[in-house]
This record gives sequence, structure tokens and C-alpha cells, in this order.
Amino acid sequence: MSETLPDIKEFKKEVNSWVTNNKPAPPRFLMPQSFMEVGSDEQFEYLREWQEKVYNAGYLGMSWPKEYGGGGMPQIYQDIVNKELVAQNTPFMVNTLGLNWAGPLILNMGSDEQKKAYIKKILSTEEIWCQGFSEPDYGSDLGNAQLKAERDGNEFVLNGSKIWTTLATQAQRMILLARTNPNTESKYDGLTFFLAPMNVDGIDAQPIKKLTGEHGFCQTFFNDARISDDCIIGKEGGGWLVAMKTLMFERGAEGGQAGGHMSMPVSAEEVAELSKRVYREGDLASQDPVVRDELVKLLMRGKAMSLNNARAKIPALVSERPTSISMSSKMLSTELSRSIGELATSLQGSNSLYFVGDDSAIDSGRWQRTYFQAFSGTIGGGTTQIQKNIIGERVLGLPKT
Amino acid sequence: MSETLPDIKEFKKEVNSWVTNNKPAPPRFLMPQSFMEVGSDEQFEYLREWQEKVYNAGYLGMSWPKEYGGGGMPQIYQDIVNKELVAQNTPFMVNTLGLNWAGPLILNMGSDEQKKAYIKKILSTEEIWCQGFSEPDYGSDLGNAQLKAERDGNEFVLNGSKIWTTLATQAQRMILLARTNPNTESKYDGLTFFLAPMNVDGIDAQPIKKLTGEHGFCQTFFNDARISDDCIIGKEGGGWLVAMKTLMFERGAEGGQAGGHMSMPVSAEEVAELSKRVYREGDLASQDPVVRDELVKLLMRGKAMSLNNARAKIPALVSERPTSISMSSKMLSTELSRSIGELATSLQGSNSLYFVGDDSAIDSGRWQRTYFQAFSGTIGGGTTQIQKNIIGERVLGLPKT
Amino acid sequence: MSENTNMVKNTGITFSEEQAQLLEIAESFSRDKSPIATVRSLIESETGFDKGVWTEMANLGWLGIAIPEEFGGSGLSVAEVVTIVEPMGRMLLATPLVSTTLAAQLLLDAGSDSQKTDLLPKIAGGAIAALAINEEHGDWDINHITCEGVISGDTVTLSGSKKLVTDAKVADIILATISVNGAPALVSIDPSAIDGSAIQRETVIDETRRSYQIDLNGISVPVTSVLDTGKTAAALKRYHLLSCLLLSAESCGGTAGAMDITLDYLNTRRTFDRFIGSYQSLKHTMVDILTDLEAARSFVYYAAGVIDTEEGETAVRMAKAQSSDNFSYAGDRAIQFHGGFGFTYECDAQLFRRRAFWTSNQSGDAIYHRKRLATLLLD
Amino acid sequence: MSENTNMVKNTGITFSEEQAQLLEIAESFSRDKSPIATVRSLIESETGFDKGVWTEMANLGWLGIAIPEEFGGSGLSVAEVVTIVEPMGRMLLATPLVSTTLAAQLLLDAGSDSQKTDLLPKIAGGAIAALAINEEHGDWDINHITCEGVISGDTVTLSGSKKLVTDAKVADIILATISVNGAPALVSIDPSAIDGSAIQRETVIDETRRSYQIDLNGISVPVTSVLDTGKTAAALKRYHLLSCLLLSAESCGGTAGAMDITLDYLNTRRTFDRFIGSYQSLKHTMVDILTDLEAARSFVYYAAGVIDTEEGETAVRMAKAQSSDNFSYAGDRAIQFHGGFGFTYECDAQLFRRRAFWTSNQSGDAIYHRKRLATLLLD
Repeated sequence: MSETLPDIKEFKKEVNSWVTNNKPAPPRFLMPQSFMEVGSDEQFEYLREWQEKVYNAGYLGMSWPKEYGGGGMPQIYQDIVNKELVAQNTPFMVNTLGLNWAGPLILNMGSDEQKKAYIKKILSTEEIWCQGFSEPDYGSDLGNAQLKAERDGNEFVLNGSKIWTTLATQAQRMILLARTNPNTESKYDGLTFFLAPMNVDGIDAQPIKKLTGEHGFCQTFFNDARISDDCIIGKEGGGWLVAMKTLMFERGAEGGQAGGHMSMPVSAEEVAELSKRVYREGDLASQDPVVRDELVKLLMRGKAMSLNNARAKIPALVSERPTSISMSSKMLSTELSRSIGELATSLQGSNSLYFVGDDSAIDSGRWQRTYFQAFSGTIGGGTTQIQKNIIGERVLGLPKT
Repeated sequence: MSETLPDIKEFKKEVNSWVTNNKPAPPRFLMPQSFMEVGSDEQFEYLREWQEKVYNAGYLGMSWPKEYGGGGMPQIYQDIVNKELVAQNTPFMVNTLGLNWAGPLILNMGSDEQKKAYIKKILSTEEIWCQGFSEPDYGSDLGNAQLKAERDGNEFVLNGSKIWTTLATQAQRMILLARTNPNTESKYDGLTFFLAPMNVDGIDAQPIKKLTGEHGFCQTFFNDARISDDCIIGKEGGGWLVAMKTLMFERGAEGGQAGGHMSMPVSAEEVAELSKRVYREGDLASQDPVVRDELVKLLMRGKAMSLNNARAKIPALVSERPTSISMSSKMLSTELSRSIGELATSLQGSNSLYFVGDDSAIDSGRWQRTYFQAFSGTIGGGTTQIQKNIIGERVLGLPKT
Repeated sequence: MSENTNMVKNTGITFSEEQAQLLEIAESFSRDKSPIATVRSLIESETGFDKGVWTEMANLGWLGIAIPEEFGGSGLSVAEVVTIVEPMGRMLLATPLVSTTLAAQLLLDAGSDSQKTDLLPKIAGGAIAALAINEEHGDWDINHITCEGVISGDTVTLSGSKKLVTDAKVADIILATISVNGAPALVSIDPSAIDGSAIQRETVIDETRRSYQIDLNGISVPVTSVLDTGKTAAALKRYHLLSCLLLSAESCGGTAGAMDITLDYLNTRRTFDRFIGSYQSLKHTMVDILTDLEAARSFVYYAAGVIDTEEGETAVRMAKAQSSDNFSYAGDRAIQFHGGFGFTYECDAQLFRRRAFWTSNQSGDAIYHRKRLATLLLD
Repeated sequence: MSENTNMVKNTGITFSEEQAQLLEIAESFSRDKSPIATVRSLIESETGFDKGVWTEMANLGWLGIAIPEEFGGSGLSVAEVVTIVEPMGRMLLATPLVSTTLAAQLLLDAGSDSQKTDLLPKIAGGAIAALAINEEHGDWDINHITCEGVISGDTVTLSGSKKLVTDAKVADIILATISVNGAPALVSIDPSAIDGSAIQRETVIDETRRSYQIDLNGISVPVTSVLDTGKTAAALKRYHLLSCLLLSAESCGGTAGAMDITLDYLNTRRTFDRFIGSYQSLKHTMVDILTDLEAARSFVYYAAGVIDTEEGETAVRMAKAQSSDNFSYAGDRAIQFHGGFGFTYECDAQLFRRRAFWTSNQSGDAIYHRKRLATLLLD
């Protein structure tokens, strides 16, 4: 890419042609729908290679600073690439956590050394990142994190465990929230945020078998694992603020992500499309009046979420409860995924009895897996039930349960 | 009726013929569906006359002792009458509270004087009874009753108020739960149960307008009202036990009711029937596939309740959770009524915009009223939400909320 | 999540500066003019609305919002009317604004030049228009018309009966659907041509409304009262969508109003020493209603912007389906969650539930619209 | 409320002494033989069930319950089998009992004398029967058959492919539906006539099951293997109802099992220092599942008693519609309410949810049966 910015129209053409010529052939396995679902080395390697290729072509991290490995260009170029990658249905970027959360965080709050050390490797897939936030016994309330990090000279000694550490077995780095001081008055003040290496004695990532029967998320154990205090981002004892910042990136409330797309979400439209090629009672499922009613309800839920996003940008239309839409979108989208999986499966008559791995399974069993996989969303990051408490209290002002 | 018991077959014929010849002409007003809905003097008088007529014919209180005004016959004769009264769609017995709850209670726990004083007048409608249990600020938990009854010689001085005192403006008597001792260790030990007269200075029954716009339930205020201690049933301080006994009669868990029937409940079958004579989109409502699906769901809910009652009588089929069916039946039946009203109304296209009192209203607006009236059941006697707590805790053994 | 993961197309909501201003003004206007005590007292009144408030609305230019400037309006669109109707719904402010707005659109779409020149400026100036569309069959299909018009010379003789005509008794203009030679037609009836006894008040579920039956038998109107038959079919189709849109806006407002009183109760009422709003069974239900309301509002403001495009029908039907069910549920739960008080006439919950029946069961309920959406989206 | 206010007719549930005894025995048998560790280890096994347990069941006479005494059974009915299937479902005990029972009923209803005399005593004695009914089209209509049988002389040559044939690999008897001259027919296939490679294991959603595809092409059976074609239509109709009944019983058991593990978790797991079962969002949902289960059990035991009467079809379809949705929901909530643990393979919630897909999506789901109930009840 030249130093002068390319013409937008020309650039669009160029990207279109590059993606067309370089996108990978469809894999033999049932494609995961996000990095959270990557369950085998084969899947991982397929996706990693694709991200590397996109980066090498200059199409990832385009708006990140050049000195750290980015493209140093305006965001619009990355947006054009993103759109094309989606439009051509290419695989998502597997280093999702690095590109979307850890990377922007480091660029925003990290030291120059940290930026130099990590940013380029995030883009190139040299270093895969995972997240150490949730703990097995403390639900999803990050403020309760109990993993101990005790200072010993200029090192910290880590003990405890983290769950939902997706890709931990592949990762070289983890964003880690740990308790460096158990005696603070507020529980939030004892936390510190680390950019921790994974390849350290005493850190052991164990893959956990999901309810689908596949692997794809991990529990990571820390037994007297030692990391340098260079790994701290933000201040010692200031981890809560860094974690909140990270969540802003995670939820897309703040920009600066490297680009590419991070998931291939299922949509209600796809279920509608499915209904026109599967049979129920000897006729297309889309012809059953009650099924049609259910499909329309599902389509409306999907459409409403898109429209909510559009409306959220118009202050006059969200002035009364400005956080209502953003605070409920995780709950609504994950519950929608579950409903999508459930309805799409039930459309298939007795063929819904098949599962991923059977040649007779419709769409390779994608819908059955969508259903089960959806629970990662309705449970992880605060269950739907907890989300409703939070929305009821913070948006509607109701008293605490 | 002769002293020797009539032949069952003959008796059936006799009853059939009497009801056929004596049942009242349909009224000009929209018939209330239970005593809780009686909202005008006209309605009350129509129903009172009918009960009096049935009693005078010897068809009410047939199994109650002769010496107190009953028939002294085996229950089966009353059962035959009851069936016939239902079969011929006759009006319910308006003194429901007296016949079904106060009467059996007095016969079960009252003194001979009390039986002589009250039983016959309950049957003949000379004395209408109402119930003073719930209080405005203490929900439906009877143990919290706060209405004060202070002893003064052989009288009690009453102060406070009761709500849901249906028919209180028509009634001569009230079953009343009051606090005679505010200082007991357990709140349950300070309660006393009275058979209180209504025609006393300081007792003021105020009709309350219901959400339907009709009258039909009351709040009754007590201001230094004095009643004799003869009115106590059970022991002073023993009111909780008497109240629990009353609830057994109310719920039909214990027999001894005077007979007749006490409500003309709406059924899902009637909504199905309605769907075959109202139009939606230019065709019978019963022909719309989505409406059909909703109708079947409603019919199944009704059918399930009947079958639950049948199954509850088979110990082997309820052995694991013996109280499950009985404890949930109030909740299920009242929620079903609400759904019946809602669906039946929505079947009617734009005609659902009419209300009771309009000539164009389908079935005189019965379904709209059914919907609104149903809230007396889903709210009164412990809301559906409270019922779910109770079932969750007592039947499923879950911890208290 | 980055913007580009949004794969659904056509999700833009347009919202003009005028809409934003009107929304703000209408919110404060509705709060001022329609506190609940006023709503209650108007229920007892003959006409059901305050003529003074109506005049103020006319003076604010609200009746001419969607009428072109050449006919005395401000030349905006029904999208701007939506922003008025929503806040009015929240405060249960009942006026003939919706029927009058819809009548103006029918005249614009199918009126002759002289009809437009004659009637539209009147409407912009505060004339009340009533719509005589519903009939005994209760069908929501606007083309299902049994009332007839027989043309003979310069006169059209009407027959049949119209139901659920709101504000007919005070209307300055009545537009009715009739069947002429088997085809749907629209006719403008001068109320003075109708005998007083031919307009009978009805008892309707929403007591804040005034609704009438009109006996058309024996009424004759000049043939010039008939709107352009060549444009009538399209005008009626657009009318149906506009009606759904405004009812949806009103439902959204009503849902918010039902939430207002319920949240207030949940935050102040205690049982067992806890505020009842702390119980999940109530709290979570309120959250469900909130998220459904957010969806309904998104559909409504989206539909307002695209109603005259090819996306219009889908958008409007989604708005109507969503808002109808949601308002009904919000009203239903408002009664239930008020406990014993909710069962009384004194509690305002019933007012909202009654209004929900009113808006939901006009121009098609949720099942009706989803059926049509299935055709649009699946066939 | 006095008994006489019950206005619904035909609500009697009959329950025999034999049923009561069998229910008690089957409950304790299922608990003994099918603790969850056994279920888990059988998932890893080839056949998916314990042959020893099967033999015990045969010895208890359970395979001959609904077979007349003259054919070696005990001459009771499928109603008694229901009482065994429900407790088995609760413990996820997987055996070929349901398919074997149903095959016996098909033989009873449509078999020739010699077929009955030959096969029924074998079944009563412990032979495993598999049913080859499902096909690629996935239609639940049992008369939708694309597999064909061509009769030539004494031989029937089969073609086509059957799907989702449970336990085919270990079956002693296979009954298949085929189309002969365009009419549905039943044929009994001796598994030894099928080449091993023609039976291929399938990957199904319920890992406790073993399911196979059977390639019928090239298989020939003697014409005496075809069941009485004059009785086949009625037998298949009854088979459909019996299948629904037993699946419903299994679903009721499964629902209770899903509740068992969930209630246990809600009573022991704490968050924020409270047992999570104290939260209404979880507690009330469990109550909803409980009341739906009570309804489903009432339908099942009612249907068991009336299945061969004119009320049978309505009763069975209600049982299937109710139990399918309820089990699916109970399994779904079991996963959700176990939180992070629920998302793991180690948590048993997924076992019940998978089973719920299995029972709900065989012989028609809830929407399918409600559609047919609408015809029965509304037309």
C-alpha cells in the first residue's frame, strides 16, 4: 500500500478482487460460528491461516498505528474490508480476543513497551490471546474475582483458576484479572489486570468438553505460577477500571478494534430460508400456518434488534432510558440464538433427531449445535436471569432483589 | 318428602321434573358467574328468590340435620339435585358463603345455640353471609390480620377494616377473623373467629367499584363496633384453627356443604363453541389455523384440570407429591379463566371493542367481563405469584424467597 | 461487537429535526393537558374530550402536519404525527386527532381537487373528521363492505349501518366506506344530512372513547361527495397502513404509561417488609415488557420513515403486531401487579388495559398481521 | 368447591391394581439398574444397553405384558406398559422395550396366525424387535412410504432406505413399512437376510440411543413375511397412537428426571450467599414445569385407559403435545439453571435435553398433534 491514501472506489474494487481470489475453500468440518466454538486443532489451524493471510495482505489492523504493526490508515478502509469479508462469507478472525479486546486495550492504556511487544503479534496470529475473567465459584460478577496474585519482589505468584478461558490451550497470552490485595475495603480495589504469558510453569489449561460433546472452552489452573510485574496494565490495584474498559471494547461500546469479523452469527432469516427446503408433514415447513407464525415471531425479534441498534443512535428516541437498548442487547441476542436453534431444529420432522457428524443431518447438524451452543451466551457473561435483575435495577430503577 | 327414603330412580325423575317446571326465566341482565360478581340489587334479588324456592322445595341442605332446618337425608340425594341444577343450567345459590363455608363450619364446630340460630336462615336466605378475612394492608396472609377486637366485659369492641367482603351490603352476618390479643409470641395465637352480626352501629360496608365498572365487592369498616362474646366460634385466641377449618370447606377439601351449585364457570369448551359463530377476517374464527392452535391449547388446559382431579383420587399416581394437584388448582383455574376471557374476546375482530351493556356486544359482553373479572381469582386469596412461591416451597421443597 | 457484523439490511431509522421537536413539545403538552384526574373526569363527560385542548392542538398546527401547505397544512408527513400520538397515548389523552389525520390522508390520496380544496383547509383549521368504516361483521379487512351506495342521477342513496365510528356525534366531516356496484368507494357525508337519531352512542371497552353506530339507511348525498373511485383502492390500502402505524404509536405510548404506574407501585408498595419490586417475578416481567417496548418503538419509528416505500407494509405490520401484544400484556400485568387495588375501578391499571383492547383490536390484531407478514416474508 | 361444579365429561382415569404394582416395581428397578454412572458408561458402549438388564426385564415378563396368554404373554394391555416406561424415562434407562412392545402390537393387530404364533412367543421371551419406519423425507405420517416391495411369485423384493431404526444391529426381528402396489404394507424381515454393511450406525442427538440406517435394496423376503394387508391400515393407525402414548410416558419420566437434577442443584448451589432456588425466576419456572408435568401425567394415564375407545385419539394426542413441549422446556431450563456447569458435557442436564429432542420429535411434535386435535375438537 502506498503512503498516499488509495481512492475509495478503486480500493473497494481491489479488496473485492483480493477476497474473491484468496478466500479459503470451504472446510470439511462444520464451521464454528465464533472463536468460542473452535473445538479442534484442525479448525484452529484453518482459521489461523486465514487471519495470517488477511494480515499479510494488509487488510487487518489497517487503522492501528504503523509503528506497532498496523496500517496507519483511516478507519473507513478497514470498514470497506470488513464489509467485503462479510459479504463474501469468509471465515471470522480467530484471534478475536486479541483483535477486539486485548489489542484496543493495550493501544489505549498500555505502555509503549507493551504496544511494541504485543500488537503486531496479535495481528499476525503469532500470539493468540485468551481471557481470564470468570471463576468457577464466583459467577460472572467480575468484582468477586478471587484468583490470588501475591507479590514476591518484582514477580507475582498466581494461585487459583479461571473458567470460560476459550482457546487457552492454543493461546500464548491471557488478559487476566487477579486479586493482588485481599484486604481492601471495597472488593473492587484489590484487583489488578495482567497481560499474562501462558507458557509459564504452573499454568495449566485444561480443555472442557461442552454439552455438545465438542471441546471449545477451557478451565485454566494456576499453581504457584510466577509472572513479572511488567505484565501489569494500568496500576496495581487498578484492575477493575481496566476490566471495565475491556468490557467497553467487548461490547463494541468503544471503537478501535482491528477489523475483520469475529463471528458468523446465525440469523432468523436463515431459519426462514431453511423452512423453504425442509419438509414437515410432506410439505415444505414454510407452508405450515403455525410454523409460519413462529417464523414471523423469530424474524421480528431479529429485525427488532437491528432496528434497536439504529434507534440507539438517535438521542431523542432513547432519551428517557439511554442505556436500555445497550444493556439488554446481550440478553436478547443470546436468547434469540437459542430460539433460532430450537425452532430450526424442530422444523425438520424426524430428521431433527440427527446430530453433528451424521451424513443425514440437515445442514450437517448446524441447527442442533446452534441450540446447544447458544447456552454459552445465555449463561456466560451473566445469565439471562442476572441480566434481568441488572436491567430491572439499573434501567427501570427497581429495588435490588 | 316422606320419612322413608325415596327410590333413587324415582327421585331423579321427580327432581328433573321439578327443575324443569320451576327454573327461573332468563334474566334481562348479564348473569353473574358467581356470588363474587353479584353487582346490583336486581341481580341479588333474582338469585335470592331462586335459592329460597329451591330450599322450600326441599332441595337444599338435604343432608344437613333436620333439627336445624336441613333434610336429614343421605348425601346422594343432594348430589342428584346438584347434578340436575347444573345440567339444566340454573342460577347458582347466592348465599354461597353461608351454604359452603359458614354453614359447614357452624355444624362442625359451633355450639348447639349457634346451629339453631344460623343454619336454617342460611338455607332460606333469611340471613346472607359474608367473609371478613383479608385486610387492605396485609395481603392475603390471614395470619397477619390486624383488625382489633378488644374485650370489654362480655362484649368486644371492633376497630379496623376488611376487604373483599363480597355481598357485605346485603349480608346480615359475617365470618370474621380479628385480633383479640396483639401481644402473643406467635402472631397466630392472638386471633379469634367471630360469627358477627352486620346490623350493628359502627359497622359500615362500602361497596367498591370493580375494574369492570360494576359493583360486587366491598370494604367493611369497623369503628368501635360492639358485638357480644357469644359470637365467638371455637376459643378466644383460637381463631387461626377455625380459619384453617373454614379454608378446608372453601377449597372443598372437606365435605358438608349444603348443596346447589355456587358458580357458573366459563369453560374452554364454550370458547370453542364461540369460535364457530363469530367471524374473523370474513370467515369463522374456528377456521383460522393459528386461532385453532390457541383454542386447542386452551381446551387442553381445561381438560388437564379435570383429569388432574380424577388422578388425584388414585393414590399410586400422586404418591410422590400428594399435595401438588390440590395446591395448584386455584392458580391454574383462575389463570385459565383469564386466558379464556382474553382469547374469547380477541376472536371477535372489531366487535371485541364493545363492552357489557351494548346491544352489539357478542354474548352481551360476557367474554370481556370474564377477562376482567378473572383477576379476582388471580389476585384474591393469594396472587398467582404468591401461589407459585408456596408451591415451590411446599411441594418442590425449594428454599423460601 | 464491531458494526460490520450486522448483516441485516435496511435498518436505517430516519428521524427529522421536526420530529424531535414535536416529540418534545407533545410530551410536555400531554403531561400538562392530560393528568389522570382529567382523564377520569372526561370519562364522565358527554363528548369524552376537551374542546379547548382540541383548539389548542389546531392552533399548534397539529391537525395540518401531514397536509400540504397549499391546503393550509405544514407539508410534513404522518411520520411527524407519530411523534405526537405516542406521548398522547402515554397520558391517555383522547381526541379525534387520529381519525382526523387519517381522514385528511384519504382525502389527499383519493379526493377530487374540489374535495381537497374544500375539506383539507377545514381540517387543518380544526374541523373534526370521523371515519365510518367498521361494520357488524367485525372484519378488519377494509374492503369487506356491506353498506351500499346507489347512484341515481346526481344523488347517491346510502343503506346499511356503520359501527364503532368514533366521535361521530361531534364530527364536522364523516368519511364512510360504501360499496358502489360491488366496488369499494369512499363518500364524504355532511353530518347535517344525518338525522340525530341515526347516530347512537355505543358502550365500548375503552371508556375514554366515544363511539357511535350510524344508520345510513335513507341518507342521500350528492354524487360529488364520492371520492375518486380510480384512486380509492390505493387510498384504502394506504389508509390501513397509516391506521396501523398511528395505533402502534398510541400503543407504545400506552405501554409506557402502564409501565409508569406499575413501576411506581412496585417501588412504593411493601409486603413482608420488602418492596414488591424487588421480587423477580415482578421485576423480570417488567424487564420483558421494557424490551418488548423498545422493539415496538423501533418498529414504529422505522415504519414511520419507510411507510411509503416498498418496505412500508412489512415495517408497519411488524409495528402493529409487536405493539398490540405488548400493550395488552403490559396492561394485563399492570392490573395483576397492583394486587387487590388492581381489581378496583379506582386503580388506573384498568384504564390502560381497556385502551390496549381498543388499539389492539382495531385494524387487525397481532395474529392477523403476522399472518400477512408470513406472506410477505416467506412466500 | 363441591364435586358437582365439575362440568367436563369423560374425565375418568382407570388405574388397575396391576398398573399400581408394576409402577412401584418399575420405579425401584429403574433406580437400581440405571444410576447416572451406568447411563454414562452405556453411552460409550457399542449397543447402548445392558443385555443383562434386558434379560431381567424379559424374566419379569415385561416384554409380554400386552401379549395375550395364548402367545406367551400375560394378557394385560399397553396401559400396563406405560407404568414401566415412565420410570425408565426418569432414569434415562435405554432399552429396546418400546420398539419391541410396539412391534408385538403390530403383529397382534395385523399378523397372520402363523406370524403371531411364530413371533409373539419369541418377543415375550426376550427377542428384540426393531421398527423400520422413518425415511429420508422426515415426515411423521406413517403412511408416507417410499420404500417399495415388489412381489414376484413367493418373493418380495425390497428397495429404498430406512432411517432412524433403533437397535437394528441387535434386533432379532425387524418390522418395516413398505409400499406394495402403492398401498402401505408391513413386512417382517429376518435380520439374517440383511447384509451387515447394509446396516449403518447413525449419529443421533440422544447419545443413549443406538440408531441405524438400513439399506433395503437387494433384500428379498418370502411373501409370507408380509402382514395381513387387509388389517394393515388399522394396525398402523393404532401403532401411531401407541407410539405416541409410550413416548409421552417416557417424556413424563424424563421431565421428572430433569426436575430431579435441577431441584437438587437449586437446593445446594449458592450465589451471593443465597441458595439459588430461593430466586423466583428459578423457583416459579420450576413450578410451571411441575404443573405442566401434572397435566401431562394426567393425559398419559387417561389416554392409557381409553386408547382403544373413541376418546383414544384425542387423549393420546393431548398427551403427546403436552409431554413433548414440557420435557423440552424442562431440559432446556435444566441446562440454563445449572449455569456454567450446565454448559459442560459433565452436567447431566444435556442428557435430558437430548432425550427430549428424541421423544418430542418422533411421531409428531406438539404443533403437529395440536393441528390434529383442532380437527377432532373444532370441526
